[in-house]
Amino acid sequence: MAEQWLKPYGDTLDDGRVQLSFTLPVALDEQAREAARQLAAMMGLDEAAVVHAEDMGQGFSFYIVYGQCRHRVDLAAIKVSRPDYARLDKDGVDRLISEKMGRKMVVVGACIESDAHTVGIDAIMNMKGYNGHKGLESYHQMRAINLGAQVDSEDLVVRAIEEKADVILVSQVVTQKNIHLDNLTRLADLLEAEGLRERVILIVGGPRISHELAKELGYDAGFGSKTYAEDVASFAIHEWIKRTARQKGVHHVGN
Amino acid sequence: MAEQWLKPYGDTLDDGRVQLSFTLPVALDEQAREAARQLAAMMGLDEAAVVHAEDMGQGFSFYIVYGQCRHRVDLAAIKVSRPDYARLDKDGVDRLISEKMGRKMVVVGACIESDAHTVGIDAIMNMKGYNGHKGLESYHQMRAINLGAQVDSEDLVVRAIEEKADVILVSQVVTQKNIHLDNLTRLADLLEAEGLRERVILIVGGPRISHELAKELGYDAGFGSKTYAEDVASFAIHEWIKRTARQKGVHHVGN
Amino acid sequence: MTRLHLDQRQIDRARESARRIAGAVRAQMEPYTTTSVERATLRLLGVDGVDENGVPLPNRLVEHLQAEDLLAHGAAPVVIGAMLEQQSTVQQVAEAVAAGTLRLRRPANARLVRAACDEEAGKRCAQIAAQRAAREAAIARFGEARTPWLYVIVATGNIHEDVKQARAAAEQGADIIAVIRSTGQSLLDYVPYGATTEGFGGTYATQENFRLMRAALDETADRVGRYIRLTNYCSGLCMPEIAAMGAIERLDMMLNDSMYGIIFRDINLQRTFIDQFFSRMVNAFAGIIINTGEDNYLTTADACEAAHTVLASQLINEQFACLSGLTPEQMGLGHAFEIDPEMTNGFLWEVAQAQLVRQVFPAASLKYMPPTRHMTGNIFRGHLQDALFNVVSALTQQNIHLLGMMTEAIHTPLIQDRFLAVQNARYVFNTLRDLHAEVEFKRGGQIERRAQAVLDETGHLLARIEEIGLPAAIGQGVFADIARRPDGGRGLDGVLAKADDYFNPFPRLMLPGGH
Amino acid sequence: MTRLHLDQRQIDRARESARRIAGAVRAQMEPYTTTSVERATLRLLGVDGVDENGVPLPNRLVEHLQAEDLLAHGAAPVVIGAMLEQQSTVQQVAEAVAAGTLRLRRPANARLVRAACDEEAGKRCAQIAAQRAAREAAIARFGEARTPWLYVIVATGNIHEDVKQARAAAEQGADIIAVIRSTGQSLLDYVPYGATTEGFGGTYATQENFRLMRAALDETADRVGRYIRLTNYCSGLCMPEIAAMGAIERLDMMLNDSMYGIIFRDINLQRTFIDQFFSRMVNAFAGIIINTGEDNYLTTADACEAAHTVLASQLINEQFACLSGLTPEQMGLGHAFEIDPEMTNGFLWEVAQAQLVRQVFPAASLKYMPPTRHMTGNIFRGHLQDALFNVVSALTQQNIHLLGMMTEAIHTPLIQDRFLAVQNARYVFNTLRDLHAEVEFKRGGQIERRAQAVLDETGHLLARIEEIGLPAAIGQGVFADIARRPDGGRGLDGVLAKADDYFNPFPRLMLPGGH
Ligand code: B12
Ligand code: B12
Ligand SMILES: Cc1ncc(COP(=O)(O)O)c(C=O)c1O
Ligand SMILES: Cc1ncc(COP(=O)(O)O)c(C=O)c1O
Repeated sequence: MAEQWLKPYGDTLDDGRVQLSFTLPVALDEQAREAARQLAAMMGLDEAAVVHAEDMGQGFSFYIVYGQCRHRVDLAAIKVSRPDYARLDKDGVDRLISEKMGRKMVVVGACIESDAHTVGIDAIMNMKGYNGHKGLESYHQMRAINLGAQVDSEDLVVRAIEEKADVILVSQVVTQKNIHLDNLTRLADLLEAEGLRERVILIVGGPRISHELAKELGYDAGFGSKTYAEDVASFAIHEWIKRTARQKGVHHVGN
Repeated sequence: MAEQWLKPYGDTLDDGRVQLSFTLPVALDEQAREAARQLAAMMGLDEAAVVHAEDMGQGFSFYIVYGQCRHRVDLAAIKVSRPDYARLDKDGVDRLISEKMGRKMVVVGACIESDAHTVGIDAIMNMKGYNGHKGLESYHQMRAINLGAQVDSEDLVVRAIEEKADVILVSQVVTQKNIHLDNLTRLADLLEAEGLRERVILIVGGPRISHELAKELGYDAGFGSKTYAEDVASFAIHEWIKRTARQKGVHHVGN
Repeated sequence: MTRLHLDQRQIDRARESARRIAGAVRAQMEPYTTTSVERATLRLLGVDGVDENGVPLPNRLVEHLQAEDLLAHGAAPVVIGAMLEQQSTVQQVAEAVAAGTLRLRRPANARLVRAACDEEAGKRCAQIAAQRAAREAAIARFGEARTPWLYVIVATGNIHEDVKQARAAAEQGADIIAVIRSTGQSLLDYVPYGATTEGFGGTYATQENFRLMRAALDETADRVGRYIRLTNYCSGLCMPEIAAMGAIERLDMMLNDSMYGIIFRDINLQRTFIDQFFSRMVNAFAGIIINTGEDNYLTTADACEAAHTVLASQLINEQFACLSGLTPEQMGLGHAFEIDPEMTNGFLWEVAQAQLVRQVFPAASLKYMPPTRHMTGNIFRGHLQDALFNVVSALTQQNIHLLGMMTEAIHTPLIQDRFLAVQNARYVFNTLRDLHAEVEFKRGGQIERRAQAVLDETGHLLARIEEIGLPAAIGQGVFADIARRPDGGRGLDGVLAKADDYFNPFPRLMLPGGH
Repeated sequence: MTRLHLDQRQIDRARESARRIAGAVRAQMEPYTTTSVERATLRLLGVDGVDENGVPLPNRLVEHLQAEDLLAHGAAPVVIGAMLEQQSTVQQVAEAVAAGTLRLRRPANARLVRAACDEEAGKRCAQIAAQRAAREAAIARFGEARTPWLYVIVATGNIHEDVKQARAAAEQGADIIAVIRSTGQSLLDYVPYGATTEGFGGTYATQENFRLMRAALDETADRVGRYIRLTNYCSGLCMPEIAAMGAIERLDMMLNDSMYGIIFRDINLQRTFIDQFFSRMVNAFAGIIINTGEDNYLTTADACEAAHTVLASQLINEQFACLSGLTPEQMGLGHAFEIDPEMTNGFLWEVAQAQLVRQVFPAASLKYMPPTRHMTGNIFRGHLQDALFNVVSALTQQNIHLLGMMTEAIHTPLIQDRFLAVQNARYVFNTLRDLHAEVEFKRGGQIERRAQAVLDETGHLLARIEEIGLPAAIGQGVFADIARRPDGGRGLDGVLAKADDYFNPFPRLMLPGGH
């Protein structure tokens, strides 16, 4: 594929203009101002200019910098990993489920551990849905169970076993100090321990969640902002079909 | 001097948090978004997160990124060059001039070439001054001649000769496409050619002018934003004293 | 003052409904106490510290009393009884019980013990009264800040970083510092102990953290010449204990809602109603301004459709506050600027709501909350949403103004986010300082009609709630579209019926009427 | 509409003074023409192109006429005379003169030549009228955009980059695109030629650049379904020629002030007054909306102290505009939001001024300019200053709204600066769309009193100017604190007295009354 090198654009192609702001833990003076400029230079900004510098009190100072970024990326060389599935609408999903599974797909969801941000998971699961996109509860071929806020991973796992869940949906919104990583790893390990990991489709979502991150954490998919129920549903059923196919394959070899 | 390493500060020492925004000359899609993230990474930002991405139409897209800057600077190692002089007030300057020069100091100023931004030079030279700091015209020991806007370098030089100027003040505000560098170099060369350079104290100012830049361009001093008449005046008389001392020195040796 | 033409009789009727609604709940809950109320009582009496496993002594004591079937009589008389017998302090009694060297039992001479309770409690109340007086003296010395007061949060998770950032914010112009609590503390049935440096999305509320921040702010106040108010969260399973801690450490404000825990933390309804009464009584006595949480409704419900639920809830919160002895000035009734920025004329509806609330509660210290749910990663637009929020606050003369952060959708505030937020508010408040006195709303205009419509709906809603009772209404999810059952949620196990001889010295000492 | 109570008689008196002030100047200048007026006349007649040294043919021709002492008779008759003799076109005459193969002289048959002038000029006027009709048709097709119209500038220095950015801005919601001129073009006594890619602080105004941008915007208009107006600078030493070019290439607006050149570019006073009359006549005929430059006063004078000079100047500009046949709708009278953001209640004074101007010129297409001089490197605060500017514009119903850029103090706009500025204005205008109809200003309040005070001062100032005459007043530096002498400044050498038989076909064809 032909290379396509990209640089930031201000008012002329490849001028590399970028805006930057940050705080330095030192009171404002000429030295500090120059330090800010040098930091910008280290970041690869030519003609870095500190256009605003202000003391914040208590030995802090704030800087706004404009400069011309030296770096460039080749757009053609960029690969983004995203959950692969054909996006179906509600009816499409329902049809595919009844056709391939011949039963309702069971989905258990929760906002785990200390996280109480249910609006996101509710947007995906509840009847009402989000921005006019109905939630999973409204899918005829799904049994969607939303456990809500601050659910301990243990309770989620227990419930998933009880309900014979095909899919587990987890929401993580609070990411401060990377608490979401601990929570998500904890849940994955629990499922491993219960020998459930292979049997369920494990999906995580949240405004700071990327598919890439989800994969790293051993999840089957990750969904970020602006996700709708049909995205999750479409992925889930496609993933289920793939797996059963694979398992069948294994089976044959087995015989 | 003890090292003093600095990193940007978000909410914890050395967390390196910075905010970044820029435009890419490509329509918004997953690839472009990832390109933005990678650019931030190249700039040395760990955990770079594209928190906002928006299409701008016409094949442009806008990005806001937060990340943790890996770079750091040693504050103790930073030297800033600034015009060296003891800042006197109006009367102090007047006293020093009459004492050392025994005559009025002649100052000719202008906003040269295509630049019509006189507010800056007026703030320095005109009676009224700026922010309650009276301008050079109000100094009893100075003859301040402000030629105003868009003065050709030639005319400025001619006038400087006529008036036997001790000091030339130049203002440059428009810096687009670095036009100010051309203008300032041109003036310096003219003065060289006229054999005037050594005889006058050459000072430039403007919001984007630094002392460092001025030195590079062969000027005696450069002044940026928030300069007042007394800064320029103080520098001018100190510089004059230094020079005459030097010349006397030379003289002696000569005999 | 800019005024809308509203029907005062309609407002009075709504308030009357709310009074009866709150009264009914109060009557229902009167026969009960809770483990947290009893722990708070012990803290007020001076019990503090943790055992070798880090379990707070108030918890150890109350567990012991439960085990011994004594709690229904009230923790105070039993413990004070033991104190008299042992000739020791309440703290020594607590330590002995924790060490397992002392087993409590019903005190012999009830009358004598009650007198001792009153005396002990009286001493503690005097200390709290002294803190209150100290606050008033400081404010008198510096002069009260001009409203709207700038309220900022710190939430680094580390009390020492919090202190730095709070100091800087105060220097920049903040009037109020709120230390956001760590995610999930509200569900802990005990209060963590000591200075803490590890929290998520916030910093643990501990008495030591309160003390550290209080000292830092008093010190800063002297430098900046303004009294800096300190705020924390008097909510969750330990609501009454936090109130006790705050009263002792001279906090100035507490987020302290009568229903927030039920709705947003799925804490049991009875537990919450009992706890909120006691905690508010303590706050009232300590001169603390409470903040209610109606703003939260709009994070799950739509700000336009649910506008009347906010006003209805404020009226209910007001009446619960009266029952606990809070004065109007101590009522930081909450509301928020949460209408979709894409909505045409959304700004008009925000003005209508803010002005309506202002006129319905003329003496209250209204707390106005910034846009949150419609904030996005676009910090530049976010900074503008916050600016218009600031405009409405100044125009409608709100009192407690929580600063919006342009990074609301991204992370808890970085120091520069807060810095720029303070600049935003100071610029707006200064450049249109007297605007509120300059503009009038068109009679019968869209703004006035909107306000009247919301008031109508509020009246109807309260009438309905009065009919079925508040618990049933909450069961129907009238607030925040979230439904809770009276016997559901966390902490019901901490609710117990009082015995006939139940005794607690504090209501008599703290409530205006003495009960 | 939100209204202030003002004394209409006071307004009428001020307007009368302005009418007499402008009339007097007009009478003084009537006997003169200028090299630029004559060059514009030639351009209108079809002369275009440059010689081998890149000197525009209109300049070559006029220089020739000056050398031959013929210019005082008017360029039109002499050149048209030659055209008849040579049986050629005006362009061919120009080329022959430039090549040195033709020497012009006084035409023999004056009557015949004048008839030919009228005929030639008539044809050209028909073309301009057709452009005007095309504009009106397009606007009728798309429907007129809601005011305030979003006006953005592009200033890359390279017309091709300008086109890209203009397209993007239009897609984002801009209604008007202004191509800022390169620094210093206003002092060139000729108009550069062809497409240009090198400018400083702006892009050269050339007919080819006009054409390229016009085509791009017409094309974009079809995609976005809005007619996009194009603006340039009809000012400086070539004011009349730029008017001619703009009329031919269907520009929609022109910055075209009666005094800006004198005050801010030190262009000779007589030269400017003569040129502005002719150029405005052309703009009027072409249906172009002019923009005046009172905003500039506030870049050197203080916005509070000099408020009345802005209104006085607007009234004078209005009267000069009338003399050139411009209708009120074509008068984009300029003013600006330039009060120090640190000033307490500054916002109130901005509202007072904007509303005052709105009421004094109810039918004008007011042009409201954003904060510039008090913008700093703090882009976050700058974005807020622009937001409050947007609020005032919507509240006082301005028409042409020049978008403020948060990077005003730093650089000419980057594409993202403009993008965020458009978002800022669209957000504000949409969320408080009907606010202007909802609020009223307190009678006798601070805002009203401020407006009345400014109106008073304006009346006194105009009375004084009328007494001493406008030139003398400018000599005293009443506007922008800048003083200019009548015989000072650049371009006086281009002013010459008309001969008795001076003839120019255009005034008769373009002025409503025919003169
Ligand atoms: C509403 C809200 C609240 C409400 C929550 C009410 C509720 N029932 O959910 C209340 C007021 C209770 C609250 C409290 C707190 N909050 Co809060 N809150 C927000 C707010 C304003 C909006 C979040 C929201 O509802 N977004 C709308 C939904 C629809 O978007 P979404 O969550 O991204 O979901 C979409 C996608 O992510 C995806 N998705 C999400 N989950 C899932 C799951 C699956 C399986 C899939 C497929 C997809 C998916 O699909 C959804 C639809 O497209 C944000 C700020 C903001 N503007 O984002 C802060 C914010 C999230 N809160 C924050 C914090 C810190 C808190 C507190 C911890 C603060 C404190 N100490 O008090 C508390 C404690 C709560 C707790 N224990 O977790 C921070 C988090 C910072 C961080 N990154 O760590 C934020 C960013 C605010 C801030 N800047 O400080 N909060
Ligand atoms: C006022 C103004 C104008 C006025 C100027 C009126 C006048 N008589 O000066 C008018 C409206 C005429 C104007 C026109 C233009 N302007 Co202008 N203008 C500004 C504005 C808003 C303020 C400048 C100002 O007065 N600052 C106040 C003074 C006091 O500050 P200062 O200049 O920095 O001076 C201080 C120090 O720098 C120092 N100093 C300055 N000079 C000197 C000299 C000496 C010897 C010393 C010791 C110190 C010193 O001391 C001063 C006091 O502390 C700025 C934007 C901004 N907010 O900065 C744009 C700005 C400077 N203009 C700009 C442009 C591009 C133009 C135009 C070229 C645009 C166009 N194409 O039409 C035109 C053409 C003018 C020309 N030919 O040069 C750009 C420059 C971009 C760049 N960096 O290249 C700016 C930044 C706006 C923008 N973002 O586009 N402008
Ligand atoms: C009234 C009230 N209490 C408490 C909180 C804090 O939540 P938590 O109790 O989980 O700390 C909030 C959240 O903003 C609130 O509004
Ligand atoms: C009325 C008017 N004309 C012209 C200009 C542009 O200046 P110049 O004539 O130097 O291009 C301005 C500057 O904003 C203006 O306001």
